[in-house]
Amino acid sequence: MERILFFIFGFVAVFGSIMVVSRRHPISSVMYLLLTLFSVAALFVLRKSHFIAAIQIIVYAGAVVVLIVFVIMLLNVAESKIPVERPTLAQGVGVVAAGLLMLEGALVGSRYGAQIEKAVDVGTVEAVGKALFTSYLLPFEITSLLLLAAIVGSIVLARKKF
Amino acid sequence: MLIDLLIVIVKIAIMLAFVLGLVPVLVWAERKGAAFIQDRMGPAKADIFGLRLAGLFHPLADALKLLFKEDFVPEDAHPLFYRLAPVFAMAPVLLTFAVVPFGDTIEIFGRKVPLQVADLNVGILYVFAFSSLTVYGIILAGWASGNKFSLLGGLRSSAQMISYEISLGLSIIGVAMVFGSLKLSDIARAQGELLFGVIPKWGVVVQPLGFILFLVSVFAESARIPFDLPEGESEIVAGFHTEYGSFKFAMFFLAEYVHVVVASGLIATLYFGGWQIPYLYADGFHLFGKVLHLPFALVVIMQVLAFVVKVLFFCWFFIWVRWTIPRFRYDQVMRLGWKVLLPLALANIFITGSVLLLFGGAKPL
Amino acid sequence: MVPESYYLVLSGIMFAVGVVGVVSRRNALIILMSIEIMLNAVNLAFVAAGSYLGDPAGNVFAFMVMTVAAAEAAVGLAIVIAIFRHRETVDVSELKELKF
Amino acid sequence: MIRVKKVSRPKEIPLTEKLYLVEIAKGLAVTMNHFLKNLTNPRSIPTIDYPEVKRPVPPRFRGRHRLTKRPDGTPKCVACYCCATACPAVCITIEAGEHPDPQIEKYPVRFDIDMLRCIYCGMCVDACPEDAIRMDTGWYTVPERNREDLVYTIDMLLSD
Repeated sequence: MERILFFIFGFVAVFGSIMVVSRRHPISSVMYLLLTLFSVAALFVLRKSHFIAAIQIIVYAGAVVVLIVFVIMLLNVAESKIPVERPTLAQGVGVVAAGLLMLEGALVGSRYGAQIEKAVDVGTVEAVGKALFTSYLLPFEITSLLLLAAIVGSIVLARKKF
Repeated sequence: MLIDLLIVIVKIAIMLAFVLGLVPVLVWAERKGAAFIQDRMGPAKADIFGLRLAGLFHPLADALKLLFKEDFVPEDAHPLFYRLAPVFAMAPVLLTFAVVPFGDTIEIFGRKVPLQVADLNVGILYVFAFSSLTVYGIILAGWASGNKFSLLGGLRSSAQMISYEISLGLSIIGVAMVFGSLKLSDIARAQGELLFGVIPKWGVVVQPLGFILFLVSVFAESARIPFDLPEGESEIVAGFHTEYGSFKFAMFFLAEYVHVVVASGLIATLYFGGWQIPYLYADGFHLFGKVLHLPFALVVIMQVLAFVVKVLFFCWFFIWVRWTIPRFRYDQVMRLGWKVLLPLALANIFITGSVLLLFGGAKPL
Repeated sequence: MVPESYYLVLSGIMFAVGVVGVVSRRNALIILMSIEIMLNAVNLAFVAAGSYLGDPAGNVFAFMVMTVAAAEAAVGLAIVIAIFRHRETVDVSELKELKF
Repeated sequence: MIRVKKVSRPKEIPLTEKLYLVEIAKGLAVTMNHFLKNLTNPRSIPTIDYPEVKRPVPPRFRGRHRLTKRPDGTPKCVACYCCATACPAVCITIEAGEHPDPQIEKYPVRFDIDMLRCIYCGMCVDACPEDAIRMDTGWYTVPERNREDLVYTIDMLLSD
């Protein structure tokens, strides 16, 4: 049962991400990105990481992707101004590199073989919260600095006058 | 196994029937209530065999009319996303109700059945996650219609919803801190306790500021007046659903009212004791040290009814506010969200944390 | 129970797809989305490994990665808006002032 | 000479109004008052249930036209065209015929009023030398499904 779900959501995630990088219009890409994010959230749930799954939807689907959609609509790039993709050498190299990366992933996967391990309940709100506020308190606080820098940076960048 | 599945399906069916069945009643209450507030008669003409029931058949007639209208796609619209948008508007709202408990755990055929579709470990976060998705319906409708007014409505709504989601989430944190859980069932159960032996420990009593913040944010999230900027009909025609007709429009309409029901259910659960009736416990009323014994079945029925009554009251509250307060201006909405609600929500968390640390017996890690 | 390695392979495939997007696309917005896909793939690996090892650190790091993703999206989109305001384009291959 | 009147703005909004919440509660109380008043006593609502109940019209109300009759039932109208001439909207069409009674010269074979053009000014009534046309029916023109039905013929005008 779990295996079937894994394959369904895994397939949807890969399909969605391929569609994201291959669509011409950004808004179609965004919708497929949403699909990918959802299937990844579902995969998190399969791994019993409910907290991260919920955060995935809140932060990614609820904020980041909305922001991207907002920018796409705000720019509202005319159909003729959407960049036309032409194959270049760099792209060829990129695709080959990606293929190699995929091969490596498969090799690593096959090295470990089909080890089946029971998932420990580490993904609940309590467990993640405890880890976040004890062992990882300093990194957690540092992320807040990162966010502050991002806020200031984006405001400065998007201001009308420099 | 099979019977468990059956119980779950029955619960989902009850929930859907309740939420969707309430919609026509709400539409009727909205029109009739508006009329009475404005010294008018309201709908009173539609009849079945001469039976009028004060216009209760009007929503039915409207639904039939919308069903039989022509289903069209405007020329400039994006055909797929135009059709997809109403679904995006509808689905997340309906899903949200799954975690709202409507009664205590009961025993049927020797099984413990919580009166709640899904008791999730991340309860409130689930609500929050799906309520943040409702924006896609509006934003997609606005973009896919190929109409500038629709686009403006979509942009407005996306900015508004991102802004108010923050204070919505932060105001819920106060409740989660007080009751020490994210599970809505735990929160509802904990509200049956008494403060100082007399006052019910409802969310509104322990989190008055949080309640007001939540209420305002929920109004903004469901895009009801005074926050109905996305559709502001006096400025941008009808906003995101300008180009929609027929059943696709009906789905947006339905989604709006389902949103009201869901928001009422959440307000009732988080701040007004959920299914709890003050002083009523599993064995009866406990009042002034005396116990009035009641059969368990009666208690459960009373509690479910109490939840329904609370939800109905808050649905009415949404209607009531709509016909009292005028719409905000766009800059006022933004200022309220960022400059008033957000600092207040942060202050609320800080105060709650301090009080819990000083008096609540919470220990620092 | 799904073996751990399946998750790693899936994560690798998604990451590779993201890399292809970043390298080959010219639309700045789609490049940003491809980066999000890569970050998601990493998150998947983190979470899977975390639950395999029974350590909440996997989840905690996925959480951190999401924070970084949010910050990156905000700043990246601000840059896209700033560029669009000056140049009326979202095509990254037209931005070659620094190239000689 | 234009006189400028200075309107002083309230210097300071009191805190209770700045908080909005009190004012919103007051507003809610107002609407609730109306709601409860109309719910408990629906008769106080001034709405008139139109097709079933009609508002009584004042005696000089200019409603739909009617043609008056002689004691024998024939129209009083002598087809003098005075009303058609006086009509600013040119909505009256009269076709005259010779009356069998030699005392009366003519009678209207056709007397149509185009209700889509009529502006209910009552000039036709003023112009009539025979008191043959009146607007005292107290009726509004009822809506119809096509334009032809709104051209009222002599039979309709005589019927009441």
